[in-house]
Amino acid sequence: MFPFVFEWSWQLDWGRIVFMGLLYMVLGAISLGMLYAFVMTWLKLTGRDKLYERLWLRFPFTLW
Amino acid sequence: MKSKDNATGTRYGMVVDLDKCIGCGVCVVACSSENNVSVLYDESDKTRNISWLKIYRITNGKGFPETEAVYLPRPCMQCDNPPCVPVCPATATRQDPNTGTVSQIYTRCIGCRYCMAACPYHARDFNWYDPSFPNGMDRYLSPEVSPRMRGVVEKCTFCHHRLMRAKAKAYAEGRRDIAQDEYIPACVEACPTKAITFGDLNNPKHEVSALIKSPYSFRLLERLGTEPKVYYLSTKDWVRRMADNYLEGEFIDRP
Amino acid sequence: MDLALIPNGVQRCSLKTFTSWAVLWIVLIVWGLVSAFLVFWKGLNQTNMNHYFAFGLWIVFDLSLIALGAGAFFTGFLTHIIGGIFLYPFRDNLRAVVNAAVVIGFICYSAAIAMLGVDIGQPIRGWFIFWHANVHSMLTEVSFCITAYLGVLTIEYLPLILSNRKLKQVPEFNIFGNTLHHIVALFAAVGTFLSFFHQGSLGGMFGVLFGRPFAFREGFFIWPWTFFLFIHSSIAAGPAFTLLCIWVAQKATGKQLVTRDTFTLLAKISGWLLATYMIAKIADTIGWAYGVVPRAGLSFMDFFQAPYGVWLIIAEIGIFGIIPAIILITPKYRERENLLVIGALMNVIGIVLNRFIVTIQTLAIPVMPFDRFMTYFPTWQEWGIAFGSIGYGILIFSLSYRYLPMFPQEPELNPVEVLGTVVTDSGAIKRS
Amino acid sequence: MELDRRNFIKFVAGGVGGTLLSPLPWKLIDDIAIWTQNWSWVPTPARGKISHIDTVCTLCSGACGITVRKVGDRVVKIEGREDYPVNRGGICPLGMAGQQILYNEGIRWKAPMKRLGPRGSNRWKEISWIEAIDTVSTRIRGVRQSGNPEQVAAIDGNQSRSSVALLIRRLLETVGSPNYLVMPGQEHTSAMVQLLMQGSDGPVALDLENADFVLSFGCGLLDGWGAPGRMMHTWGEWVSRGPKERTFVVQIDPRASDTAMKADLWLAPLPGTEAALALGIAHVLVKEKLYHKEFIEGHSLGFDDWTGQKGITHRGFSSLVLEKYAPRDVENITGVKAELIIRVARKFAAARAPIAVAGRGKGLLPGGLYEHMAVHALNALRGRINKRGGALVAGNLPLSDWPEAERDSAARDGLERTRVDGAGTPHYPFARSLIHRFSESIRTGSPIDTLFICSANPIHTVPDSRGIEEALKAVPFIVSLSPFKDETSLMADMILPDHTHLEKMTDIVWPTGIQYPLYALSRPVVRPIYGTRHSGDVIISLAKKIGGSVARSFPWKNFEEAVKQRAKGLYDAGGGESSPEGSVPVWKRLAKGQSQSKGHSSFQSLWEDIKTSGCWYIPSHSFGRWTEAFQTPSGKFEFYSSAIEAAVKNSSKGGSLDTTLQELGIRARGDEVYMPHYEKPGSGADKGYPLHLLPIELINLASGWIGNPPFLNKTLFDYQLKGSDLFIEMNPKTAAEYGLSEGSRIILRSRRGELRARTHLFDGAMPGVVFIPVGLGHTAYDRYLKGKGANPYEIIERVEDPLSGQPIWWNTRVKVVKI
Repeated sequence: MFPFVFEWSWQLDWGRIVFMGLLYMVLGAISLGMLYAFVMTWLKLTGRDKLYERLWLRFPFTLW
Repeated sequence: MKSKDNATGTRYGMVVDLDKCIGCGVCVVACSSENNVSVLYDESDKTRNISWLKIYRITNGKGFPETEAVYLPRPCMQCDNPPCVPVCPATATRQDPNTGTVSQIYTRCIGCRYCMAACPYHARDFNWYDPSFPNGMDRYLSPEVSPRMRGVVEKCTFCHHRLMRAKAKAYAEGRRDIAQDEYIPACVEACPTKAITFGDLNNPKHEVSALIKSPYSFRLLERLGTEPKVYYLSTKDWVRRMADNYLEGEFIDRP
Repeated sequence: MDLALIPNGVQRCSLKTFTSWAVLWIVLIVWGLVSAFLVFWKGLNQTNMNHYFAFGLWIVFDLSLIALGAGAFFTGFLTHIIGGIFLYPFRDNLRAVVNAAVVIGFICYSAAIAMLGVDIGQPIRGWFIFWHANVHSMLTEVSFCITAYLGVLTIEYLPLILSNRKLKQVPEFNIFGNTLHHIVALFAAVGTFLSFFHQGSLGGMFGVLFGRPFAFREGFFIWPWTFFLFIHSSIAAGPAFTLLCIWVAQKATGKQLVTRDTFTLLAKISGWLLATYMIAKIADTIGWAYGVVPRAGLSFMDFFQAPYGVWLIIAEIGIFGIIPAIILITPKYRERENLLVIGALMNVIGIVLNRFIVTIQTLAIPVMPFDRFMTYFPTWQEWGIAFGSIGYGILIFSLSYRYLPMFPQEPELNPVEVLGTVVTDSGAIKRS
Repeated sequence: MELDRRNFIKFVAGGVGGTLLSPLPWKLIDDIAIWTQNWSWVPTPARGKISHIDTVCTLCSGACGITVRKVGDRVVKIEGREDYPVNRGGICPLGMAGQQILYNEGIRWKAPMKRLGPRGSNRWKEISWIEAIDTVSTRIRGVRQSGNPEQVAAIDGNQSRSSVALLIRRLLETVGSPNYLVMPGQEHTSAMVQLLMQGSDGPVALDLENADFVLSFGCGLLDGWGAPGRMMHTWGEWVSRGPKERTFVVQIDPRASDTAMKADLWLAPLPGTEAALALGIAHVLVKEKLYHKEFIEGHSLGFDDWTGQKGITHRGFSSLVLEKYAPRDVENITGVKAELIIRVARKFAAARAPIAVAGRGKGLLPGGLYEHMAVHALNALRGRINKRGGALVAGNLPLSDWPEAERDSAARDGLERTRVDGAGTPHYPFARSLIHRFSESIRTGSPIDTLFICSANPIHTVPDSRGIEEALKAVPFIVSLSPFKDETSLMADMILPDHTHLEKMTDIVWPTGIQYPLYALSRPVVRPIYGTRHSGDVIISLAKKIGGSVARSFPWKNFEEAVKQRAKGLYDAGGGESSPEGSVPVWKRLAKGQSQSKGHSSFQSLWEDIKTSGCWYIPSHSFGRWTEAFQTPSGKFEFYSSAIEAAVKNSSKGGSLDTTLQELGIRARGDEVYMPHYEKPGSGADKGYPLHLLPIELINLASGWIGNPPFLNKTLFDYQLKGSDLFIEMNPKTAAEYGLSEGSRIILRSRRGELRARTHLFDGAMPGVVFIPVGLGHTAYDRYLKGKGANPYEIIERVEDPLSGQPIWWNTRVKVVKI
C-alpha cells in the first residue's frame, strides 16, 4: 500500500503508480472533506462562523 | 493476455511421458511426503483433499475390450502466463522471473481462493481443514517445507526447496550452474518407470528441451494461452486430443 | 417509550409492534452470527465450498448486494452531481429517495464486506489486501474501492443519523451534520468515482479469468467487457431495488412515503438503463459465443449442463431481462402500480441471476475435457450468513425509518392530526 | 501547566500525531502481520542434521533398496536407491509411505499387552516383557508336559527363507509341533510347478529384464506383482528401448488393469480359463512346429506319445493339446478370438527371448496349479528354460545352516503327528501349508492350544476371512507378534509387538522372482520408538525361557547373531558382491563366471559391508546347461510329471484311481492328470448368482498384512473409495442389465455372505464380471482405515484347487441387489 513495502520493489510499473495515485487522490478527497467538516463545526461552535462566511473555503461548495 | 519473452534465462519445466506412466501413485506419495502435505481422514473427498499432484485416469470411451485407459499426472503447470498470479489481491503468489516457477507464500495468503477460480487445471488446493498429522505423525515432517495452516491455498512448487538446496551446494562449490540432475522435484525422482523428466526448457543441454520438440508432445489446454511448462508425451491420438477442447474436425493429428 | 427519538411530524407504530417486527430479523441475524462464529472457529469446512466451487453462495450474495446497493451512488450521482442542472425538474423526487438509497447502499456494502470477511480463509489477514496490495488484481481494486466507498457511505449516512431528534439536540452533532450535509456533493462525487470502478472491477474479476472460457470476456479496449456490463447492470438494478424497498416500506407501514411520480421516475431510469443493458448483454453473449467459445475449442452448449442448464441464460436474458425492460420503459405499463413493482422485481431478479450465473456457472464447468461437471448446494451455515445479512439489512432499514427522517416527503403526505400534548399509543405527534 | 480538558486533548492529539510519525506504527503493523502467521496448532517441524541412510524396504519380500532421509533422529522421507540391484531407483507407493507406518501410533502396539475382557473387545493391559515371555513360555511348557506339543501352532507371514521364519519354524520343531503354517501365496504355486516339472526346489527366478516378449497370464506386472520396485523399473526399461527393441508385453486379464492398459496387447479371457488359453497357444506352437526342437527332443519328457517303464503307452503333451485345444475350441472356452490366439502364439514363437509368466494380481494369493503348469509348458515349448530372458533354474543361496535343532522325545512324538491342516498327507500331497483347512479343522473343537501369529493378518487377507475369524475364536490362546493393531492381533490374548520395518534388521533371502542370487539385509534406521521388541529376539528369548532342548537349540545371544551365523556361508562360498551395483545393472552382467569377489579379508568385514549396502549378490548365471538343470526322475523337463503320478499312486493306495482323483478334485482322467491341462472350475454358474466376482489388486492399495497408509488413500480415486463406500467395477452393459448406474448403492451377495458397495461403470471391465478391489474393509487399525470400504474376502467362496489343495479365489458367483 505504501511505496516502501517490498511489493513495490518487486514490481514497479505504471499500473501501480496510476492505481495508487488514484487511490491516494480518493483518500485525500475524503480526508479533506472530513477535515473541512470538522474544522467548520469547530468554527461554528466557537462562534467564528462569520469568519467562515467570508472564507474562500466555502467557494467550491456554493456551486450547488 | 500478456506474452512474455522467455527465450532466454532459466525456465524449469517437466515432461511426462504418458506412455510410460503406469498410474502407480508413487509420485503423489513422494510429493506429499516431501512437502508435508496433510492427510485427511477422508481422503476420498477429492474436492477437499490436498494433492499437489493429482492423477487422472482418462479413457478412450470405447466399449470392452477396445477400452484404453491412460493415467495423466497433473502437477501445477507452472504456466509462463499464469492465470493465478495476476489475480491474487495480496501478492501471495508470484512467478519467479529467474526460474519461471510460480510460488505461493502461505503466510501471506488470505484465503480468498480467487486464484483457484482462475486456474483451469485445478492445480491449487485450499486448506479447508486444519492440517492434520495425528497420532504422532507430525514426527515425519520435514523442516525444509513449512506446514500450511487452515484457510490458505497451497500448490506444487516444483519442490522449490530442492532448488535452494542445489543452489546452496553449487554456491559452496563455487559454481553458478546447476546440472540437470542436481535439482529435480520429488515426483520426478520417485517415478519408478522414469516417466517424468525435469530440467531447464531453455537449456539445450537438458533433456527436456529436446523432448518438448517431439511431435508427440503436447500441453494441457494450450489454447487458453496459459503457456504451461509441463509437457506431456503420448503416442496415442485420443490422448492428445483429450488434452484440450476441440471442435468437430478441428483436431489435427500432428505426427 | 421511544417517543423522544421519533422524528417530528410523523407517526410510528408502537414500540411493542416494532419490537416484535424486529425480533423476526434479529433471529435471522443470530442465525448469521452463529454461522459466522462456526466459520471463524472451525474454518471454511463449515461450508459446502470446495476446490471446484472456490466461490459459493456468499460471493453470489456479495455481487448481488453490491449491484443492488448501486442505487446509492447512482441516486447520489443523479441528485447531487447532475441533478442540479440536468434533472432539475425531478429534484424533489430525487431528494425524496436519496436518503433511503444511501441507507440501502450502506446496508448492502456493510453486509457485503462483513460477508467477505467471513468468506476468506484467513480473516485476520484480510488487511493484507491493502498492505501487500497487488494492484493488477481486480479483487484488490474491488477491495480498495468498496472499503473506501463504505467509508463514503458512512459519511453520507451520518447527517441523516445526526438529524435524529434526540441527537440533533447536541449542538456539536447538529452543526457537524449540517456541515457534512453541505458538502455531500463532494462525497457523492467520490462515491461515484469509486463505485464506477468497483462495480466494473467486480465484473472484471470474472472477465479476466482467461483460464475460464465461460467468464472470460476480453477484447474490448483494454478491459474485459464485463467491466462495463457490471456497471451498466448495477445502475439498472440499483434504482429498481431502491424503488422496491420503498414500495415494501410503504406496504409495511401502510403509508405513502414518496409521491407516485417518484416511483415513475425511478422506474423510467431503471427501465431505460435495463433496456440498454440488455442490448449490451445480448451483444456480449453473441460476441462470446462466436469469439471466446470457439477459440477455446468449445461450443455454446458445452457450458450448460444439468442442473445449470441453458434455461438459466434464457431466464436471465429473456424472462428477467427483456420483459422487465419492456414493462419499465412503456409508460402505459409503468403507470400500473402492480406492473411497475413486478417489473422492478424482475429487473432485480435478473441482475441477481446474472451474478449467480457468472459466479457458479464459471466454476461448475470443467475446462479440462476429462474433468467433471460439478454441482454445489450451500450448507445451513452459508445460508445463515446470507439470511443474517438480509435480516441485518431489514433491521437497519426499519430502525432508520423509525428514528430518522428518512423520507422528507412523509410528513406532507401523511399529515398528523394535532392532538395537543396527548401522547397516544400510535406514536409520536407533531409538537410544533 | 494545568491539566484541563483543552490541554488534555492537545496532549492526546500531539501524542497520536507524534506516534504516527515515528516508526512505531509500521513496526507494530509488521508485528501483527507476523503474528497472523502464528497458528499454534500447525506443527513446526524440528530442525536437525540431515542424513541419508541406505537400507532395504522389507514391507514385502520384494526387497527394494531405499534411502531414508533423516532430520536429527526423525525419519522424514523414504526414497528409492538408484544403486540397489533389485529396483534401481523405483519403489512402490507403500514403501514410499513407510514413515507413516513407523510413526502412526494409532495403528501400533507400543508395548506387550495382555487381553482384558472378552476377545475383540479391544481392552488391554500393558505388561512387561518379562511377564509376557514368562506367560507364553509357561504355557508352552505346559502344553509340552501334557504330551501334546503339536497343540502349539504358528501362522507365519514372513518370507519363507528369511531368518525370522526359520526361527519360528525351529521353535515349533524343537517344541514338537508340525503345525507351522504360512500365508498362502502365488510363490508356493510357482515353486510347486518347478518341483513337478523341473524337480527343483530353488527359488523362482525370472530373467524378465532380458526378455523381449512377455506373455503374462494375469500377472499384475505393474500392479504390484513380484518385487514391485523391480517390476516397475523393468517396465520403464522395456519401454525405453525404443520402438523397435522394446519388449512386447501381452497381458491376459479379464479387466483393463493398469498392466493390461500399458501392455502392447490385451487379451481378455473369461475368468479362470487362462490354462485353456495357454494350451491353445501351445496348440499353435505344436501344430505349426514352432517349438524348440533341441529342447523338446533332448531335454523333455512326455511331449510325444511315449512308452513307460511297464510298457504302458502314455499320451504325449503334443497330442493332448492338438486334440483338445484347437484355437476354435479355446475361443469357446475363453472367449478370446481364435485369430488372436494364433497371432499371439506366432509372435511368441518369433520372439528372440520370450517368456510366459503365470500368477494373478500381486501374486499374494495362490494360483491354479495346472494353469501355472500350462503356462510354464509354453516356456518349455520354446526352450525358454534357463535361457537368457527366460525362466531360470536356480539353486539356493549359499547360506550356512544353523546347527541341527535338538529334538527331545516329546518333540519327536509331536512332530510325528499329522498336521492339523492335512498338508503333505496323501490327500494334499504337494501342499506345505493349507490355511483354510487349518481354520476348518479348528472351528469344530480346537486341536490347537497356543497359536502364534507373526507378520500376518489372516482375518483380513485370506479368502473366506470370516471362516478364519470363527476359527481363531476357538483357539484358547493366541499370541500375536504383530506390530500393528490389525484384525488378527485384536483377536489375540497376548501381544508381543515387533518393531516396524525401519526399526529392525530383517533379511530377505532371494527377493521374489529375481533371476540371480541376492541376499537383502535391512538395518534399523531409527532406534525403536516404543517398547517393542524384534520378533527374532522374542522367539530366541522365549525358547531360552522354555528351557531344555528348546533353549539349547537357540544358542544365540540375539537375532543379529543368528542372522550373522547364517550369513557366514556367503563368505565361505567365496565370490559374490556386497557393494551397491555399478553403472551396469546386474541383469546385464549375468553370465557364467562374472562374479567378482571384493576380496574380503574376513567374514566380519563382509558382514559390515552387507549391513551397509544391504545386499550380497552373485551377478552370474550359467545359462543353458539343460543336462544338469533338471532334477526330475527322468532328468528332463517333464510335461508328464512323474511326481504327480507318484503322488496320485500313493494317494490311491489300495483304492480306485477314480475315487482318488475325485478326492483330489481332479476332473480329468487318464494321462491328462499328470500333464498341464484345463480343469473346468468346480463351482459353476448358478441361476441365483449370475455374475462372476473377481477381487482385484491395486498397486496403490496395500492388500497384504500391512494396512494401507494414509498417503495411499490420497492416490485412490473417488470412484474406488468414497467416504466409507467401496466401489465395484462393472461394465456399463452389465450394469444396465441390472438397472444400475454410476454410483448406485448395491448389496453384493454370494452364497458365503454379502457386502455393501457402490457401482463404478468402467468400459474396461468384462461384462458379466464384478471386480472389487482388495485391501479395504478393515475393522481394525485407525480412523484412516477402519470402517472404510468392504473386504471381498469375506464373501469369497473357497473352492480347492485340484491337486495343490490351495484355495481358489477367482471362482465366486454373486448377485447384485440394488438398494
